[in-house]
Amino acid sequence: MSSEEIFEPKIVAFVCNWCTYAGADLTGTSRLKYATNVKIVRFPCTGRIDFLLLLKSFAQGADGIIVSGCHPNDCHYTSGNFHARRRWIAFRSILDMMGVDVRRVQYSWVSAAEGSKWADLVNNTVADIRALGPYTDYQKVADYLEKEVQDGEA
Amino acid sequence: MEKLRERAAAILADGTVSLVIGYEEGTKRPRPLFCHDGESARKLIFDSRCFHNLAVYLTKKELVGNGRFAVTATISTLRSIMQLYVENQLSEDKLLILTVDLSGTLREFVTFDEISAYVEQFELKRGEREQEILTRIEGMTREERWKFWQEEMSHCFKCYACRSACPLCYCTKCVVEVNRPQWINPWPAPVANMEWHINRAMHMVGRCTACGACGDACPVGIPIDLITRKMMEDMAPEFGYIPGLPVKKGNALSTWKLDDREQFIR
Amino acid sequence: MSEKNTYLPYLMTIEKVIKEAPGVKTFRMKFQDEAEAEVFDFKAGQFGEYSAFGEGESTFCIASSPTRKGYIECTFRDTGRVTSGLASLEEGSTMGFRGPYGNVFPLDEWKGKNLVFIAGGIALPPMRCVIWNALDLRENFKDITIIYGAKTVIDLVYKSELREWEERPDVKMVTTVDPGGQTADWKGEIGFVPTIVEKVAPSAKDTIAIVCGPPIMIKYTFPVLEKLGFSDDQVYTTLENRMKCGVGKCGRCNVGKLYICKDGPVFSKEELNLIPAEEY
Amino acid sequence: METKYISKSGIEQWFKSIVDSGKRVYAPVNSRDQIEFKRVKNLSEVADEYVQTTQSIKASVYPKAEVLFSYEKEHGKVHLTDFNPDSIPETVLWKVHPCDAAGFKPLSAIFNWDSPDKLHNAHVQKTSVISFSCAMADESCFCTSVNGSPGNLAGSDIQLTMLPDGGAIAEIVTPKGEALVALSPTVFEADKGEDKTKYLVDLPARFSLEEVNAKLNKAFNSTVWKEQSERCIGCGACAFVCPTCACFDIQEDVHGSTGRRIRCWDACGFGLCTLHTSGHNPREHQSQRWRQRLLHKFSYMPARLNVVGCTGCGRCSRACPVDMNILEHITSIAAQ
Repeated sequence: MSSEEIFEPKIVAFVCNWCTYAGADLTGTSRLKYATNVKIVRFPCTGRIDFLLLLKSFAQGADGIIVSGCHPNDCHYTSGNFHARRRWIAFRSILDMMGVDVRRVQYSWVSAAEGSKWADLVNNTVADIRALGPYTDYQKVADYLEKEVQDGEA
Repeated sequence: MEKLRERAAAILADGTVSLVIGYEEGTKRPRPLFCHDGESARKLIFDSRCFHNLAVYLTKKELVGNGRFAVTATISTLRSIMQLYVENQLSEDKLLILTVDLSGTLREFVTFDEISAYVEQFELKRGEREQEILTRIEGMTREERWKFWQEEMSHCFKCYACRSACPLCYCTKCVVEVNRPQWINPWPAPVANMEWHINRAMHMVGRCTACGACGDACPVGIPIDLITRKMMEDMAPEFGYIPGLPVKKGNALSTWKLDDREQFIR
Repeated sequence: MSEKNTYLPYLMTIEKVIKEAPGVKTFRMKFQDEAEAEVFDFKAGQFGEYSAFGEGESTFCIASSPTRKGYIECTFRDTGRVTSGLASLEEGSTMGFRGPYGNVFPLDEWKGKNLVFIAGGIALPPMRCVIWNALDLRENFKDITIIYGAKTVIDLVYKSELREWEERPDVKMVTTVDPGGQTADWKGEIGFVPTIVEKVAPSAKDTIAIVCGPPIMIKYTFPVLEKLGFSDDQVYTTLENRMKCGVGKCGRCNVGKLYICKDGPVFSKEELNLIPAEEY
Repeated sequence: METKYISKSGIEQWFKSIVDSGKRVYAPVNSRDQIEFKRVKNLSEVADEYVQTTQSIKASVYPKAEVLFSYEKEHGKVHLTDFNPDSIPETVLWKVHPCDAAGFKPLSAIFNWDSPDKLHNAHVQKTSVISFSCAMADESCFCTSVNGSPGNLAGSDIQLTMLPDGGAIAEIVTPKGEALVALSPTVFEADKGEDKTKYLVDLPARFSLEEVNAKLNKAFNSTVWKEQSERCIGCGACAFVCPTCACFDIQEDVHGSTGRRIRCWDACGFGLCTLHTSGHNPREHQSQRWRQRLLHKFSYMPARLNVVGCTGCGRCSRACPVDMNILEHITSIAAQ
């Protein structure tokens, strides 16, 4: 990559089926343009989005992650998003303690009616992550085994 | 101490309990002891050197059987016992607590309310070691913290002593033992180690009572107890309670509040 | 250094997939490398490590007879990560095989004797290898009896072969299902294997019994055989503990001083008496 | 075997010549309040004045995790890439204790039982061992009870015994050792006739191996296993710090259509080790697993491999979170 080239971050979005996925769909049908850096993974509910999936994304090369679901009180399953919110609070604290860059995980509520919010969320996140640059810390250690064998690190 | 031994021998003799779990002199420092009779109860000791969290044995059916058992408990052990009670892992009719308070008096607890009232008097504070290392970590930049933990984690060989020593890691099948899908690679490698320790901390949210047993157990000296302790300290203001302190049914992650903090959500 | 890497599997092509029972499949596989096929040889009773690339390795007996050259077969139930990985493979795809490992049934020593095979459920496959081996050398043995039981009719494996054995005049074939497992048109026996053994087993005189099945079946069949007069050196079984390497190194199939993978999997009851029963 | 004298400055010069030869040198280093083997470039990095490293040196010939082979899947076909022994670099282990060096024999016995283990053998072939005899011991040490001693030469290519003048007696045991001497031959002077045993720690034997073996052969059904193991919490610390424990697991590392088969450390103390898919577990209770650990080392290995599975390094006793002390347990069995 030459220095003039713009860094295109890889972003994985974990979204709930009922609100944000439908919202992202609306963005498309409304013909709103937004950054193409995002790969969407659909889940039944934000309550189902396991924190390990986020870690796996970083290990496999994601520079940023979006996690988004229904607004409070709008959960299809009544309280999945409330449970998820609590988990994120704790998860952020642990990631921060371990030195994982919490700025690279963007949480949001995007409803099925908020097509433009989804476009803004993606565009803003891409801009933020672009400013932060590639996230190499995590990937670097992800495929350590071969290196370890060669170095014979005991 | 003599009173403790006598009492232990007495409750074993009269059939109140079939087992007393306590401490004996070990080869280097005190270690856990299982007394099945008055004879072995004579070996019991209880002093400030006794650090093992004996609550770890209380959920092991093959050890405690179906009868009633007693445990000589430190404050840390009592906090874990309270949390195990909150999680419906212990019941009053199976358990008898023996402890020696600061004045050297033998105390006995039968109900969880009694334990709760007693434990409440003790503030959960960082010790010297925890304060020193945590202050150092808190003073680091994010990059430095990442480096610090990478160095520490490079020593982890996944003996799972942290898991085995933790009274609250009582699952019969741990997530690392699940292989469909294989969430966390079972061999020791930097990312797999990191994922394991983050995972352990996540599963301890609202449950860890900061007893430090995991850190004590780690044979390669990783201060893993500080990950969960820091998380516990951070979460106390968020969720409004500290695990193992005054009885509150329910766990932080199995409940929620409408006004949980969400300024980080866009 | 040209030393062979023990852990490197042979590449095999799955030639044929047979659905035996719910969740149970038989694979017939062929060596992709003809030179390897040329030198490959095994004997009845041996086992192998079968790879589903992407999932891992699993241990099963070789279910085909060494007298049938050019291919090997294995039969397995889809229960864990590797077996479900294998089960998803189709004809023509590639899998891995390491082996043959372990000891063998002493067919030569059994010459001139009666044989009674007693198997339960998914334990017929390890037995099928030695059954076919004996049938292909039929003149070496006197009476051959096969007693095979499963929970229900649908759980019986090798259904066409069961029929074939039934129709052979030189084989006494008894099939049974657990009470409640029969269908309306079931013509075989109804009852647990040990009970049926007591009812139909031949005299112990000059007879070798080969037993294989779940631990509970073995536990109740051994006393029946004893009662029928079988001495410990007349009874054989094949064991399977959890294994990873198959070659006596990984440590997990160690029972007493023996290793199932090296000293077994075939044991006479006489040999079994030397190792602690609680650990297999 | 040849015995030589090497002076303090000679040791420094020799060490430098080994590092300069391009071989990787691993030595005990004091870091994070623990003594661990790490790659070193300078003699000044090497730790002094300690009894034992936390971990043994077995990872040098039996890595915590290593790739047995790798594969690539394409259109239903699979391509295998075998382990390449040439990928293992030449390694010198500096300042290994005799109890660690003695561990290579039981390890190799396990890995080469009946069929050779290409990976392990490749590591062994590329590794040279410079041991230092022991002038210090603690209450967990018992090498003298298991056919070892503070000056045991088994497994060493060269052994140094440090002298008060900062120099050392150098015993050159194997051709590999001679090759290391050849890197700096002039620093090895004629033997001064010093008595090596004067500089070794005195460590009386604590039990008789034959007696323990005889007792263990009859102890399978003893109640001692349950009594000893009640406090065992079932972690793998003892097995992982042990210089001879070799139980391993084989696992799969998959990335899309490519993958690697990996061998990694396992421990008989883990319940999962022997668990069948059906749910049946031959070693269901911790007491059975503890029994397996001791019987395997002191009864099964001597019977099957003609070598004891313990070198008396005492690491398991030091590492155990609940003070499962192997010396205490073995002596109590011997005394029964």
